[in-house]
Amino acid sequence: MNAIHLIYLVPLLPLIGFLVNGLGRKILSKRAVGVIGSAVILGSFIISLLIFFQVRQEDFTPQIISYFDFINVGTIHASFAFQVDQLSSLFLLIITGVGFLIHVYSASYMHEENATDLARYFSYLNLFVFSMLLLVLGANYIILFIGWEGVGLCSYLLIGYWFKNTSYNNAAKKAFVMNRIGDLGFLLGIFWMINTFGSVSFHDLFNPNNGIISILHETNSHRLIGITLLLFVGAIGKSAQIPLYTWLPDAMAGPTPVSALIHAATMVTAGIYMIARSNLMYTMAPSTMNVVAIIGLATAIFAATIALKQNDIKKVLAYSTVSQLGYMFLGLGVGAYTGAVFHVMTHAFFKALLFLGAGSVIHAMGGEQDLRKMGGLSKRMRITYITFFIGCLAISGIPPFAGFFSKDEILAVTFSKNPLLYIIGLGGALLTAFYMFRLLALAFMGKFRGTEDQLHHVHESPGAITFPLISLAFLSVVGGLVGIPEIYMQHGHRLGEFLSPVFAQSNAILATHEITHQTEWMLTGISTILIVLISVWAWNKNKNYQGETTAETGLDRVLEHKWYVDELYDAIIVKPLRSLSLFFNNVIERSGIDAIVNGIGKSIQYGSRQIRLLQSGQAGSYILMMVIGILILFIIQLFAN
Amino acid sequence: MNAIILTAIWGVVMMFGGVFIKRASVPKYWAIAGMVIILVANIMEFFGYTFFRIETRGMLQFDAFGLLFNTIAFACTLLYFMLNGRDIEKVGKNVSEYFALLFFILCGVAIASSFKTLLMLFLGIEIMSIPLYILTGSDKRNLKSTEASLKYFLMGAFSTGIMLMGIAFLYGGNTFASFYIDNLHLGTGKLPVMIGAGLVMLIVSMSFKVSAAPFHFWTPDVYDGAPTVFTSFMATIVKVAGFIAFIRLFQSSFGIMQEQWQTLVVIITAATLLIGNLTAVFQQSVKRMLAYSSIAQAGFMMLAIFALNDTAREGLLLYAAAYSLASIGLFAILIRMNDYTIQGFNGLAKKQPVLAITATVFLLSLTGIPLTAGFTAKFYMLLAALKTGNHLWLVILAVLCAAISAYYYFRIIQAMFFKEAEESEFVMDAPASFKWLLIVTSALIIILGLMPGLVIDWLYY
Amino acid sequence: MEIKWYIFLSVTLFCIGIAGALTRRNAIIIFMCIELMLNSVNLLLVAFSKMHLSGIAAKFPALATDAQLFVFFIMVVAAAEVSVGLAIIVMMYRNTHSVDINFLNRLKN
Amino acid sequence: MLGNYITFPELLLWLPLFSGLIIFFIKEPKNAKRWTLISSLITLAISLASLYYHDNNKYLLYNNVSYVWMPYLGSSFALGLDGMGHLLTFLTALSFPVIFAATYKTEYKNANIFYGLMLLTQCGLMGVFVSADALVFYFFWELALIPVYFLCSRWGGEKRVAATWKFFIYTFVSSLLMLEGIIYVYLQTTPTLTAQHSFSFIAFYNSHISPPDQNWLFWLFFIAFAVKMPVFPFHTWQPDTYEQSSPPATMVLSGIMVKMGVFAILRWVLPVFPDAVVHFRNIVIGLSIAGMIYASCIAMVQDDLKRLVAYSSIAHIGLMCATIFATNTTGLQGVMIQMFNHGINIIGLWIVVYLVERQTGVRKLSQLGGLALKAPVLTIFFVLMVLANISLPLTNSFVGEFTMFTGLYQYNRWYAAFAGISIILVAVYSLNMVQKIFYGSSPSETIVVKDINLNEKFILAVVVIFIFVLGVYPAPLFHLTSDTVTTILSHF
Amino acid sequence: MSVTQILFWFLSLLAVGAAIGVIASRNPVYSVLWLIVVFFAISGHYILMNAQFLAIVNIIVYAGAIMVLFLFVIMLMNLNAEAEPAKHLYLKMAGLISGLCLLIVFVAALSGSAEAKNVGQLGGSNIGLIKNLGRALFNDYVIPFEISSVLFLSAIVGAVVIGKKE
Repeated sequence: MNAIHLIYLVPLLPLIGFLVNGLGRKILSKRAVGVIGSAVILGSFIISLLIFFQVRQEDFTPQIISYFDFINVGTIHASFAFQVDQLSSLFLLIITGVGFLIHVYSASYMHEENATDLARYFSYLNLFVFSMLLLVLGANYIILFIGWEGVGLCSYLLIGYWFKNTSYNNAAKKAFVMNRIGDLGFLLGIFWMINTFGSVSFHDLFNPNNGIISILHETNSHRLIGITLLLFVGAIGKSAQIPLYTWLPDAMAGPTPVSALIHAATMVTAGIYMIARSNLMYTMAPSTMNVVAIIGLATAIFAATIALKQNDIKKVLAYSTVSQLGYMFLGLGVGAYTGAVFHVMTHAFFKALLFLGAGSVIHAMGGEQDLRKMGGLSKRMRITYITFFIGCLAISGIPPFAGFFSKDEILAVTFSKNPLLYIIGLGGALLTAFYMFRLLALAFMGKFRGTEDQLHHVHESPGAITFPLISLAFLSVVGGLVGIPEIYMQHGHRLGEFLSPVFAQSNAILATHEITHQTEWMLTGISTILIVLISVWAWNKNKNYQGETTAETGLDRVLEHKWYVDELYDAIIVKPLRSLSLFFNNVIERSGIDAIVNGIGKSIQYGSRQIRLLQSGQAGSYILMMVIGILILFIIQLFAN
Repeated sequence: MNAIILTAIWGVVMMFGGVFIKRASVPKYWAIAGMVIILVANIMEFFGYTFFRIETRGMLQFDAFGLLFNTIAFACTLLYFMLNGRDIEKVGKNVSEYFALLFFILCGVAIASSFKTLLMLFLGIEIMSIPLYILTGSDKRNLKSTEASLKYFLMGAFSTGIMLMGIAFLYGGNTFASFYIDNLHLGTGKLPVMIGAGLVMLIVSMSFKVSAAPFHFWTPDVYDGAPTVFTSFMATIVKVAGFIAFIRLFQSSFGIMQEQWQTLVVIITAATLLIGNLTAVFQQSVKRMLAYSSIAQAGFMMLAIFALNDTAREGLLLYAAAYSLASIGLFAILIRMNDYTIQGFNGLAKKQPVLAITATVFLLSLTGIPLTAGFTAKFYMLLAALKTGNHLWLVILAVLCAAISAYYYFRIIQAMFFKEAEESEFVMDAPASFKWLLIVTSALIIILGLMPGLVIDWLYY
Repeated sequence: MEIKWYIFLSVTLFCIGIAGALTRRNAIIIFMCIELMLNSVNLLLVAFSKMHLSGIAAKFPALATDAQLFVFFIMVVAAAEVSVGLAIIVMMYRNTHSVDINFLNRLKN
Repeated sequence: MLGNYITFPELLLWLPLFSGLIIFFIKEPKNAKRWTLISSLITLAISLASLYYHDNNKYLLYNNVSYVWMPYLGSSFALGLDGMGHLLTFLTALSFPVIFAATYKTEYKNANIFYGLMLLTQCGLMGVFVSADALVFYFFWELALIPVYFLCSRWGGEKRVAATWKFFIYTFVSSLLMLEGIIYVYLQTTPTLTAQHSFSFIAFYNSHISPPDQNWLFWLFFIAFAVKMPVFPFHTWQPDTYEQSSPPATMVLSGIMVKMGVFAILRWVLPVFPDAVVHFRNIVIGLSIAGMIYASCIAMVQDDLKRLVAYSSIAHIGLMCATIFATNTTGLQGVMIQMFNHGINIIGLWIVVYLVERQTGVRKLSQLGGLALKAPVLTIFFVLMVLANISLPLTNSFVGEFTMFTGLYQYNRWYAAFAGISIILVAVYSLNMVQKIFYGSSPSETIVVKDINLNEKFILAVVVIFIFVLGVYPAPLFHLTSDTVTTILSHF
Repeated sequence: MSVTQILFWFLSLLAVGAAIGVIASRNPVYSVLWLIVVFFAISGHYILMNAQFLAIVNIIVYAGAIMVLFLFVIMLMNLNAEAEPAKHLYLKMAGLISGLCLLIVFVAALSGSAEAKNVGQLGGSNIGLIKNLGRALFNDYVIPFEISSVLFLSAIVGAVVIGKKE
């Protein structure tokens, strides 16, 4: 059986789930909602798995399944088509797999909601999975863009899920608008692409035999740089990089499973997916690559510094996500496409794990998210604690957990490119270790700092919550093993081999400075040791936190206020824009254009009032006026002609 | 010829009728009957049945244009009699005399549409004017009427003087020593000064008769002061007859040297459009507003004089019909209003929906909205003017002024439909026959708006 | 006599008439000024007819007759106008006891 | 079939006209309403039939029907339907039943007159879209205005008379100027059998006016159409009128009447004045894009729901206008389908706005809030309409805007980039609107809110289906209009 | 200078002077009398130009009938007193100036252009005789002649309508 023919089912099932849950939200019971919501994703996962196995086969060539013309007019030729290759099948697995776990988790986590709201929640979630699948399956940039916007929409809907709260709504709006800014770049990139290459299909552009980009043989031409940069703007928005990252921490307003799924595991990695998909174009535009790397690295460090001082458990994780995404972009920027995708995968595991764990904690604490009011949970929430610990290890890059391999790969390639970047990147990794263990220690160690009521309430979460935790913890442990570097094991990098057809052309172009095994050993060793030391230090420093406040330094305050970026944006963009709008509305519209229009009317009336005075009512003056008229006409006729 | 003689005869009949008929309500039936006879006779002449074979020595020529105009004018008058017959009775005691004078005016109209010499033009215009002086002053108790009459008379006589001087100059200047307008052809070379002077004076006096600026000053006062029934008549039929005379005169006598005097017409047209429309904006009294609007409409008709081509002739006929019908209808409604200000129209749609709707049709036609005859007429005027290919700005000015005209016409519509009337016990005198006549008038306007060919085609019959 | 002297004469009379109409307020006098204008026209027409008689109309005296007959008709019309005009003025006098044209200015603007 | 005796364009024209006239005489409001709905449904059926029988090849010639009208002027009562005409007549035919059904619950004073005027408006609109003769076109262009004038002045908000008056004067002045342009072009046409010149389409297209003449004629035409669309800075009538008129009138105005401007530019300006279009395109595009940003900015600070939507509409139309002047296949195709899409979407949006106003009695954003709790279904539909308004993918307006942007980009990338700013702003104000109305805490106690009824749900569902079906599968629309685009572009 | 020329100048000066008298007299009765003088002067001109019939008619109709009518009306109204209030001076000036301007324009325009044609005086034709005019009037001009009767009729009716007391 050719599973690829079933590919339409993969997005279709979640769509059906969305429709059923959405339309039947008044009828369905809570249980039914959860079951339907999860089952459709499970279905998709199974089909994805079948497809994956088919893709793994030796003789597999990328397949494009075209359904109908979407926009086929003028210069635009885009059909509604799916492309199945290694990259998309891998993402399918991540999305449906992690997605399924999170659906299951949600069913339990959201049990306090009433049936209608729960149905709404699940329909959104299903819609999200649908969009995300569309994004990774799309065979051209336009279909990709459909998913791209679709996930943005779902993110908006889910962040604002509790719509009664205005600040949540604001967060949702912010997320959508910032995404839109990126999307504008993305769109412009697509337009440029259409107008230079005449095609938006991945196959036309990138296929090794006669792909448009492949046969161009132009490197760093302005159009390639332009297109790639514009596409990257889209990625910046979607994947929360500097300068468009501020929405992501705010997005934590949504339910925690949403944060796990959308704002950690899947949607935010869309940017990485997109660049990995367009790798050839980026490879041929090294200038863009540098930009990508620099922005990625800057984001990684910047977000990590903010995470150091955050006290909201989800905010820490959010900044950590931003930071990790930065790493991925760093990887893309230095040409470690495989590494970046690898990190996407491992990050999906451990970040989802961490978020779900955090969710479990929050759940147990009755909605409390402030780390300063937690503590000592390790005894009461065993499974959560252990899985969370694993997650921390994984994200910090401690071998042999998943994060270690992926991060290491990125850093290794970075070193080969530029040792300075490597050092900065490593610094970021150390920061990661620090804030993660700070978080862990604050939440689970020490004394419980919450209220009595909460203490009474704290208990381990039910199976539907722990099952995904355990599964993800398992994946966080072993997930890295698909990409064991050469130095440890020949052909250990199974993922790299699997993905190699996708990146083959790029890798051929990129002159890889192979670093020696000794250097690599050394780097790995040093970094591991440093990370462990930092982790232990952070652990010790925070495990007996009593809620006391140490004297804050200026830097502390700056970090706590996230470098005042939100305030900055408010001052330089939001407020001026609003003033401008008010100016338009009050001055130009009312006193300008409208006044002119009314002024014409008024001047006619004024003219009318004045001209009527000629009609003085006296026959004598009328005759005089006539005579003057005759005189004028005479003069014109007899002398002017 | 039928029309001239029959109108004169019927005028005499009406005059003597006044001696024998004592009841005031009778003359209007006589008048209507006479009007029907005259209309039929005129139409018969159009088809070649002339009752009176009189040698005119070429002083009168009954061509399709003139006869067609007569038909329009007589039909409008018939309508006018039917709509306003009862209102004429209310003006004063001399009802049959009023009708007699109206018939004499029609005789002048028929002359003005068929003259071929300057003498007949002069006589025709005088026959139109003198009875009007009287009709204007017929409301003797009303000081306004007297004032209007005096002003009209003095200024009219003055303009007669100007016209005669112009005729004298033309006679002196032209080498044929002729009053025949066809014999004034003077080639395309530079105009002799005497002809030029005569031309200017004729333009002035004709402009006076059609109330074109700056010779329009009598118009608002006279129209305002005259009894409204007669305003209705002189603002419509007499005025367009003036235009017919105007274009007849200038097309046949000065057509070929148009370039040399076009500037004058352009100035007059522009001034008329501007002054008429601008002043009308301010008016509070509908009657006075209509007086100014008649100046504004004259500005549009002046475009025909400006263009002076076949389209202009066609357009002028259409305009005559469209403008007369709409104005007669509107005046007929106005006469029945108790308050001539715009506020007086408030809420008319509720009290008298038929009147309000027909009034709307008339106003839309005057504004020049498609589907009404007014649009077609304006369209022809613009077409004619643009055909000349010069002075495009004049045409633009014309349409802008048409837009201004929408301002004051729609004020009435707004008052009728969108404003509430103050409480008043006044019951309007609007019998069913009157309403039906208004509906017929509106229907005529719309039919003409849809099929202008109904009029124009006869021109080439 | 050259024609231009006749022209000047009648134009002068004409303009005097106009000036009179402009400067006086008495309706009757204005009316008389208008009569003066008409007479100047008559004079001019007769002069022209005589002029044409020595020119083009020499062969067709009827052409010269035209002008004189025109004058005749002008007189006819003038007479008619006078009867109507004086009637109106009398009516005005009856109503206002004045023949001052400026006295009547209710209709304006 | 019956096509031999009477043709679709005629049916589309006469049916609304006669039923409109008849409805004036149905005194009972209920019956008037019912018959109006039935009449508009029959029109819709006819329109569907005409779409069904539409054949791209057969109707390439514009003259489907032609009656001798004014032969001496070279004008005939010629009607015809090409792809674009089909598209817009269908939009018109579709919109009216939707509007009637959506506002079925509202009672109007003198309902028979109201509905009669609505149908007359429909007739006028149809006439504009099917006319194949410049004079006929002008006739209907103005005729569509008159019933709307009465509609908007008679029923609506307190300042309706003044607002409508502004609208009327704007359009009247500009269309008179256009009339002058039409006559001028007419005088440049070549002689026909019956007359020296001709008003027919073909004659206009073949008039080959000299470039200097084109340059000023262009503006006469363009301003008339720009006012109707409206394009900045000719737009100030629009927010006032939309704010003040009754909901059905507003829907007709913004859903269809606005398209008249776009339609007319495509039909007249582009083919007749190609040189002037090339000459002035940068000015026009500049104005349009400035207008987009400008209107979007103003929309962001509007407190009145109707004004907000009005400004939003200006922004959207600005893009269409800009793209038209890019004059390339992609852009024009986008404009074509966007005409339809925008019509559907904006009517949907007005319907939900109307429902919000009807259910709450308020339309100030600052006084609304928390409606989602009490009217979840309305919320869903509102959000869907808003999504279409911000042209999210898989909604029909995405297809249109994407195509238009591509076309605009093809002409000049900076224009596209600047215009693109509006897609951010549209998200800002649209979501703001949703948030202010539906989210947040519950509305003040004075507002009693009920959810919408089944009838309205059904109507909105129809709109939503159009939005998404055309968003996923827009090919039929593209196909329908491709010939028109080719014809238009053949003049360049 | 021949006699006719002398006569011409004399009559012209008389006419102009009397005309000025018409507009300058404060008393309307004087104006009427001055106007009669003008008419006589003009009649003299007619005779000079062989328009004998017109000359006679002018005197009979104008001076005889019309002016008497004027006089009659003035007497009726008892306007012989200098009752007329003076116009505003500037209006008067404006009237005079515009009249003068008109004159200047006429003269300036016509003096250069009028062909030096002569008007034969005293003799040379007999078209002004009543016989010739009468023949023309009742042959060629019968239509206008009849039509002017309509004019008269309407004037009569009008005068009656206006003059009748109600």
